[in-house]
Amino acid sequence: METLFFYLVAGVAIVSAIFVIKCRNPINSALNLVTTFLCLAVFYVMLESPFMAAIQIIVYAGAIIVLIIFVIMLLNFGKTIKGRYMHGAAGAGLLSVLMLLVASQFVRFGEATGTGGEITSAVIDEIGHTELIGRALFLDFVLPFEIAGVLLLIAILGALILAKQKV
Amino acid sequence: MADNLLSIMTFLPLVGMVALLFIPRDNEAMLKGFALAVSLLTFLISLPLAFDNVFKTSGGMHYREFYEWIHVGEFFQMNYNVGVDGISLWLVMLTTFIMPIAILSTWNAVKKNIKGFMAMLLLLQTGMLGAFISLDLFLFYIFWELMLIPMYFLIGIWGGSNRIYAAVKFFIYTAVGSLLMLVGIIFVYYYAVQSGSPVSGFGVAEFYQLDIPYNAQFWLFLAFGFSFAIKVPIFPLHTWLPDAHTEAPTAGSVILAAVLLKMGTYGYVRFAMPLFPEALHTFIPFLAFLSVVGIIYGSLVAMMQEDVKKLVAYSSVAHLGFVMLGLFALNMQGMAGGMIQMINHGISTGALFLIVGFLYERRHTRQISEFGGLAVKMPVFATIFLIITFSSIGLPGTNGFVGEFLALMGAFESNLRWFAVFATTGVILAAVYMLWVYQRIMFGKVTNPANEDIKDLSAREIVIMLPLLLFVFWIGIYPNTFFDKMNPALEQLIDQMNNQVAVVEVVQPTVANVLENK
Amino acid sequence: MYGNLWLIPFFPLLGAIINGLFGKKIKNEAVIGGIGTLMMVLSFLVAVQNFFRLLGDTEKVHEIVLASWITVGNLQVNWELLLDPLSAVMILVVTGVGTLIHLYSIGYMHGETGYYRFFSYLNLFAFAMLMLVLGGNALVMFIGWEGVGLCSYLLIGYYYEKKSASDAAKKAFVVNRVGDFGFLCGLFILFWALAGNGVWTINFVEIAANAHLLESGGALITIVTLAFFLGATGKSAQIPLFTWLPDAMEGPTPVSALIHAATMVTAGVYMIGRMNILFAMAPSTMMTIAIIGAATAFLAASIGFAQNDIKRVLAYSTVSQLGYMFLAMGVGAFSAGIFHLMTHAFFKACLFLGSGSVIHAMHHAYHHAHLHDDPQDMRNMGGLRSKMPITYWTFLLSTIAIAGVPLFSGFFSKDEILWWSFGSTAGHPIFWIIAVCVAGMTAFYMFRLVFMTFFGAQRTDARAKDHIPESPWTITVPLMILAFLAVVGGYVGVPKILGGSNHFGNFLAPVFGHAQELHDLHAHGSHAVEYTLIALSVSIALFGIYMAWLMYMKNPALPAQFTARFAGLYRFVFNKWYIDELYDFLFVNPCKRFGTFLWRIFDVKIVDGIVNGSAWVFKGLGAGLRYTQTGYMYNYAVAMVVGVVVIVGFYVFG
Amino acid sequence: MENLVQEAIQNVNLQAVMPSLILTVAGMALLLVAVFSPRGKTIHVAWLSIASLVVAGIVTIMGWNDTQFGFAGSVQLDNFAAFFSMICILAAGLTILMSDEYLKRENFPVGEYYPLILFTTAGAMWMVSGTDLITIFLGLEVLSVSLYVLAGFFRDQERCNESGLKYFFLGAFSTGFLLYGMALLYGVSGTTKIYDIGAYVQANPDVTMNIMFIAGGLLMLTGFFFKIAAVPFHMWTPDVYQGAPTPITAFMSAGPKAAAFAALIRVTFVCLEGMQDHLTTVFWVLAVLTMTVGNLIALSQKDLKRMLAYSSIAHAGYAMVGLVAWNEIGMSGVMFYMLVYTFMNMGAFAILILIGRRGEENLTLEGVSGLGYKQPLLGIAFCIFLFALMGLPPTAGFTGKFYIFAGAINAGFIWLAVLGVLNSAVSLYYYLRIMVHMYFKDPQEDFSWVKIYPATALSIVIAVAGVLYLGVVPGALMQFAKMAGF
Amino acid sequence: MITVTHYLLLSAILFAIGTFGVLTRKNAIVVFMCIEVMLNAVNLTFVALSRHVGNMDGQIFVFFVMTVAAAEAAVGLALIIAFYRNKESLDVDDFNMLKW
Repeated sequence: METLFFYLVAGVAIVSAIFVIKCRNPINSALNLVTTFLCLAVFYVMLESPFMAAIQIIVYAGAIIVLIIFVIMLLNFGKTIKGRYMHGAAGAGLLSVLMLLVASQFVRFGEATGTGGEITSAVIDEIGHTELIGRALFLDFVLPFEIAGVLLLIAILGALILAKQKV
Repeated sequence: MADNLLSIMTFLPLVGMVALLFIPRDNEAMLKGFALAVSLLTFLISLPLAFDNVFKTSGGMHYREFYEWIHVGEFFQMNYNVGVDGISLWLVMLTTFIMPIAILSTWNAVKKNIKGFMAMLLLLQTGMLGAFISLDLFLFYIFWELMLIPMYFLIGIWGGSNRIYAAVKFFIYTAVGSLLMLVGIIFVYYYAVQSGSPVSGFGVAEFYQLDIPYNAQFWLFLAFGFSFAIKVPIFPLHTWLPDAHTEAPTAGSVILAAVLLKMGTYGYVRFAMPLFPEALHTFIPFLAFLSVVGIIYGSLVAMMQEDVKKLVAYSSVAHLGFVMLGLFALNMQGMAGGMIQMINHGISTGALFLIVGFLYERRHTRQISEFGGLAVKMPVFATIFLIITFSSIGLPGTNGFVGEFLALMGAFESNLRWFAVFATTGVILAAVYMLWVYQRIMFGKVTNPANEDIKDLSAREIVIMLPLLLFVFWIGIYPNTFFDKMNPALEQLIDQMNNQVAVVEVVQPTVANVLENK
Repeated sequence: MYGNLWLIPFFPLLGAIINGLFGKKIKNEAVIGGIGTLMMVLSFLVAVQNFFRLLGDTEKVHEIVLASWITVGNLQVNWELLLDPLSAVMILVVTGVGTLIHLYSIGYMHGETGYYRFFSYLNLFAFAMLMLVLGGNALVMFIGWEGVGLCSYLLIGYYYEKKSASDAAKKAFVVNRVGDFGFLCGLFILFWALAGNGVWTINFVEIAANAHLLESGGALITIVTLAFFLGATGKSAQIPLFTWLPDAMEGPTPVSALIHAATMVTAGVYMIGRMNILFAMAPSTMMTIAIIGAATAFLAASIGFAQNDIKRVLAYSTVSQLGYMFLAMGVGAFSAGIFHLMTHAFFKACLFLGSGSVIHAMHHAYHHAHLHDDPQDMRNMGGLRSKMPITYWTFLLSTIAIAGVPLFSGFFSKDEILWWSFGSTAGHPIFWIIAVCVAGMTAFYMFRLVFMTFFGAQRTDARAKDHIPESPWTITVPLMILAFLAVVGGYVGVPKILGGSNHFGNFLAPVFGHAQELHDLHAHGSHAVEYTLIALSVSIALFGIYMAWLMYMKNPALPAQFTARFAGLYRFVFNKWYIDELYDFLFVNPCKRFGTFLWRIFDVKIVDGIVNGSAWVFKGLGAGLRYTQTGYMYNYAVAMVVGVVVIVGFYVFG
Repeated sequence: MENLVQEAIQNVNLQAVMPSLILTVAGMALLLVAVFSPRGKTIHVAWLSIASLVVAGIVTIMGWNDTQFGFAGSVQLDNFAAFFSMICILAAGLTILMSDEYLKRENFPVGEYYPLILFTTAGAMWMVSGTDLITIFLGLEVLSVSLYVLAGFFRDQERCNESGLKYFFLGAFSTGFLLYGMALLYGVSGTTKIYDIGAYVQANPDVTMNIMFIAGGLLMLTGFFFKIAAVPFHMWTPDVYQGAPTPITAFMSAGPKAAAFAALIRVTFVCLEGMQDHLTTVFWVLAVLTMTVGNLIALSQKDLKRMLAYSSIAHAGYAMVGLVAWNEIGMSGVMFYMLVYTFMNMGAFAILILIGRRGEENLTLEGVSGLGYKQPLLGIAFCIFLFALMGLPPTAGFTGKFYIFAGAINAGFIWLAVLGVLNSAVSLYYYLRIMVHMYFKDPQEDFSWVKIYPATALSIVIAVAGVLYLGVVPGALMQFAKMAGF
Repeated sequence: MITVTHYLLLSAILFAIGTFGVLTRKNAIVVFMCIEVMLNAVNLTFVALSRHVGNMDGQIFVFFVMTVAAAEAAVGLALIIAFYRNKESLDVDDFNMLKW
């Protein structure tokens, strides 16, 4: 049952990802992208990480895609989709397949040995995923958290400077 | 003063150069005068060396100076470690002696940017002196490379029509060699360190004591020898020389011929040969062969030149062939001959370049065909030219003879006998090309109208040539002045090269691993 | 005791320096010439003094060390002079003849531009020559050896505005250099060989003392001596290096007399004499020397037949006479060789000076008549006997002397050589035969010269013929003195068989005796044989004279018919056997072509081509790689992915 | 709940992030200053940011030799970090010095520019001091994002947009690989703290056989290779360097590159030590490729900025030689070289700023013909930098190269060293060509537009001083580099 | 039973697809989206591994990756806009002024 579900969602994710590339129109690509994101959110849920699923939807589907679509609209995409919209598909495809081969190789024959952490499903059920995240975030990863803040500041600043119409 | 005379002598030109930069560039007389004064002062400072009899008694290093310079824990250490012995002594003297002459020779030759020109000359002098007195390989390398920079500009800015090509070629060609040598230098150092031998920085004195296994020596000698061979230059690495010489301004050519080429031969004597004696014995036949080829080849090519300066340039290839042959004889006669021949070449060929310079200043051409019959117009010039010509041919009584004679005699004594026989034919060829060019330039009737009102040498020019003539005869008639101080050092060197018998290295330092599978 | 020996070379050197530096200022010819001659006179006096001192001395070999020169390791070379009978004779000849020729030059060179230059060079030459003969070791000798070469270069090229002159000068020096190559090689090998036996020296006396260390007749000593002999051939114009001497006649006549007849060209002979011990040890070398000598004598004489230039005839006769001397050396008749060297110096100098006087006169005449005929061509002369009697008589006497007419100096010296070449242990009758033929030829062409110049109808241009003067005293006095010597000079060495007691030979015995008895080199044979030989040689000489008289006095048409008959042979001889052309073809041109090839093709194209080529390759690579940088972002991405795939894949699958 | 707060507070150790903290705070403050300062008046912002840099520098130096851990092991301010921080501060300082007049000339004087540089520097510091993959990653991103902005700073200049975009896309793309690698490493070791990863590898060595570990390490390194512009991850460099504002180009070539090297060294020597055999080979090949490609392509360049871009690729190659050595000398060599490179390369770019016209169309070889005569001092300075870049004594370039090659040779990589020196021989040609045009050709134009901006001139003077000082008496700083190794 | 390997494979596939898109698409915005796909693939890896490993670090990492993604989105799109203003184009082929 779960297996079936996994394959189903995985299929959807992959197909929509392919369509991101396939679609001539950026809007459609964006919508397909949303689908992919949602599938991933589903997987996060399956991986007992509801908080991740949540921010996946909020940040990606909610923020980034919206931003993208805004931009597309802003730059009235109409004239940007004439003519060929892809190039070197053959070579790039071959390359990607090769990479996939390499990846599958180390995924299949390498093993993730770092197991044995104390956060088991039981622990998650007991404490709750969000709190665990919170603890980790504020106990161990305070500094990255702060840095992330700076990063966002820079992003805003950059967007401001670059996209401002006139100085 | 006396205890750091060498440093004062070496860095005075550098200081002078810096001071020179503050002289307004339009005040040409002052610029020239100042540069000349600095070089003369340097010469005066260096004079005590020549008169110091300590060199007659001991062949070791004197006027030592030793300061710690770069010490990075166990990583590496370099020291400011200088001194002179009977070998470097005369080359130092040659340098300080040639420099004022070179500066004086450019009095009217150089028109544009005299300030830069003089500055470059002074910088060059510091580089040359430093290279001769360095006893620390790292220090030596610094000065060695330092010489490239001013020479590059001298050729490139004040050179002839094809100067850019010549300058870049000179720079890169010589740099390639020295960079390989750098690898060799570092290798030797870590070899010494890792094999637990005592070292003081990159001091050669300690490196002499190393027992480097043969295969390592082989590659090291290759690295060092290649770099020096380019500088000498040994056939077939000589092609940068004609270009550089032809394009360089007179002073540049003079210094290039008189001193810079000696860097290569000196490098062999001081570093390549005593550091890697076993490999040396492998390479000697090869190098001797190349030297002999250089002698004959250089002479034949020189014979057919149409440009006087190119001719002189190729003749230096031949002359330095004698030097190398003498050195590789590895006996007193040969090495002393080689050493004295270095000085001779400095004087004779330097003088020849000056002479070409005189002609060029008057006629702005170096084509032999442009001249002819000058002997009538300029008798003094003719006389001086003749004397220099014969000193370059190696006429007994002039300096050239002593050097060639001893070098060849040494070669005959050593097992290079057959090379020496062929080298001796160079004696004939030298006469052929020198006399031929002399005939074409000086003899005959004045055919080219441009030579009709050509002027004889001015007082300045004669003053330039006189000291050179003095030494032409001095070395020719009483060379013992120089041998007295040279011999102890040479004896020590030869002993030390012979004492280094092959010792099987027990612990193989990691640096040498790479050579194992060679 | 011989402390003032150094003065002998010193005076000429002084003269050379004075004239060289200040001659230009002095201007006054009398002063310049005076200084030059005076210096020679002084050194002659010193030479005479030392000579007699040596005569009276029991100890015959004296070395005087002036200063150290080169001290390197075991090699110790000094500035040292060596006075022994041999060098004593030589210094007498050199200074004596030299003085006369200096005196002669004062008049002869009158009015030449660079008068001071001439005397300076001439003095310098004297200095070098004296160093050569007095040199106590091979190196000092070599200084003189090359020094005379230098001076001959300078003096031949004295009229350097003439292409032919400067060419001749260059040729002379270069050919000499070829010889020097031999000399040096010999010296080096000798030094090495002795050093191998623990003797580090190039001092003549020590060499002589230690020569026994080397295997007599061995390959080594043969090579050494052959090398030295090569040097000798260069200096003394023997086959194969004789071609420079005739060209050397471009120089002023006194030069030809001093350098190319009396002194320098005999240096080779002297050198062999100096090293006689070594040569005596190498019989095969001796044989070679004898053969070369004989061959040269014959070759040169034959060429002498056909020359019309008065000086060239003399030049070839010189070569031929030198051949004689070498023949003498080769058969071990060292003292005879030196003896002939001396007598030859007298009469040949006289002949040259005489010809000079003639040329001088002719030149004067032509100059006076504003003609540009060749003053040296005998075909323009004739009948000068009446015009210039002194010249004529002196010339005649010397000619008789060289022709080997009995009771004249040439007779004694030449005859001794002939006798040795026949009877010496190292000799062979064939040598004698050749030598005798040469004697006849010599007599023939010398008298041909005399007849064409002084006798017969005056062929000089009518406008000029009345202006041919006798030369001034500075010219005639030396002529007379030399003529006198040419006549009596032989009496110092009258052989026993002719009732003399060969003083000359005995005097030189300390030098040569040792080697001669060591390797028993002596002429043997009965008096009868000797007498017959003398008779034969004399008669042949007279026959030669007769032929000359026949062809050039009795019916001057003969030569024309003769040349017409043997046109080919004549041309061959006239063109000096095409030796020069041969050398050009064999050595000179190939060298030039090879040099050009090395430069234009090998050096520029190949050696430098590789250098520039490598630079070009790198640039090319750069220019190519540059286009990987397409500017298209996704290409860059591709590159990255490829990098990742390769790097990771390599280890993941590896 | 309380104890959690206590724990959280205990974890905090501001000492460990003081320099970057200073810069960040200063940056934010200066943003406000910039906002409230009139248009075009940015000079005071520049000086204030320099001041903050100086303070940060002082703090860093004061922290020398006393290592600070903090934030539960996600950051560690040790000598190593301090040394590289100083390099970044230096680079930032020089950049700011040479920026102000430049911005005015290019007619885009925007005050936010300086805070961005400060943030970049702070990011670089987090990168060099981070001991947690997350910190390193975030530092890297701070660095990159602000550099994207700076590279595309002149929004109305096409080449700026282009360089910004290329940098952005390729940067983000490489980030993907970097993250993938980190993910794998995390999966293999179960932690993101690099010292724990190192410990884990120590504990069970067989992990080095685990291809997931190997792949993870390599993928992560490719991310850093991208930043240091190692072939084949170098291709963004020429375009971005050419298009970006020159001071930013200078900065990119020095500060971020140094930071990337620092992070590279740290992760390599801390958690990937087990992969030495593999990595040595990888570094070997990449070093040779990088040197060679960089030098060869530079040979055929006419545009000076682009030429220097390629040369910076080549120099990255030299620096990698130090990594191949895999010993202390090599590591310290890299540090020293980065310092040296900061001086010489930024100096060279500063010169380009001065001799450039508005829009910098003239920065070609022909553009500098005869410069040496019209602007003697600039000429001399430029020559010094070029000789340094060639690696000729008595300049710092030589001592730096020496240090690195010494490391390689000490470890027995003779042939690598030989290839290295041969490469620098090749590189001579294009550096010489610049001088050929400056001195051996006659002036085409009078360079009347060249004004010696005081601040930029100051930066040049500093650079010259540094190059000569490190060239003649490098002992002291070599010693520091030695102490900074771990 | 779904193991971590499944997730890793899935993310590998997504990663490859993303790469393919970056390499092939001309439209700058779509290229950007493809990069997002890649990042998401990595995120999936992180979460899967973090569950497999049994600690939170991985998910924290994802958290930050999302932040970064957001930041990059802002800056990147701003750059695209600026470029578009100058060149009236979103085609990656059109930014190759700088080459060779």
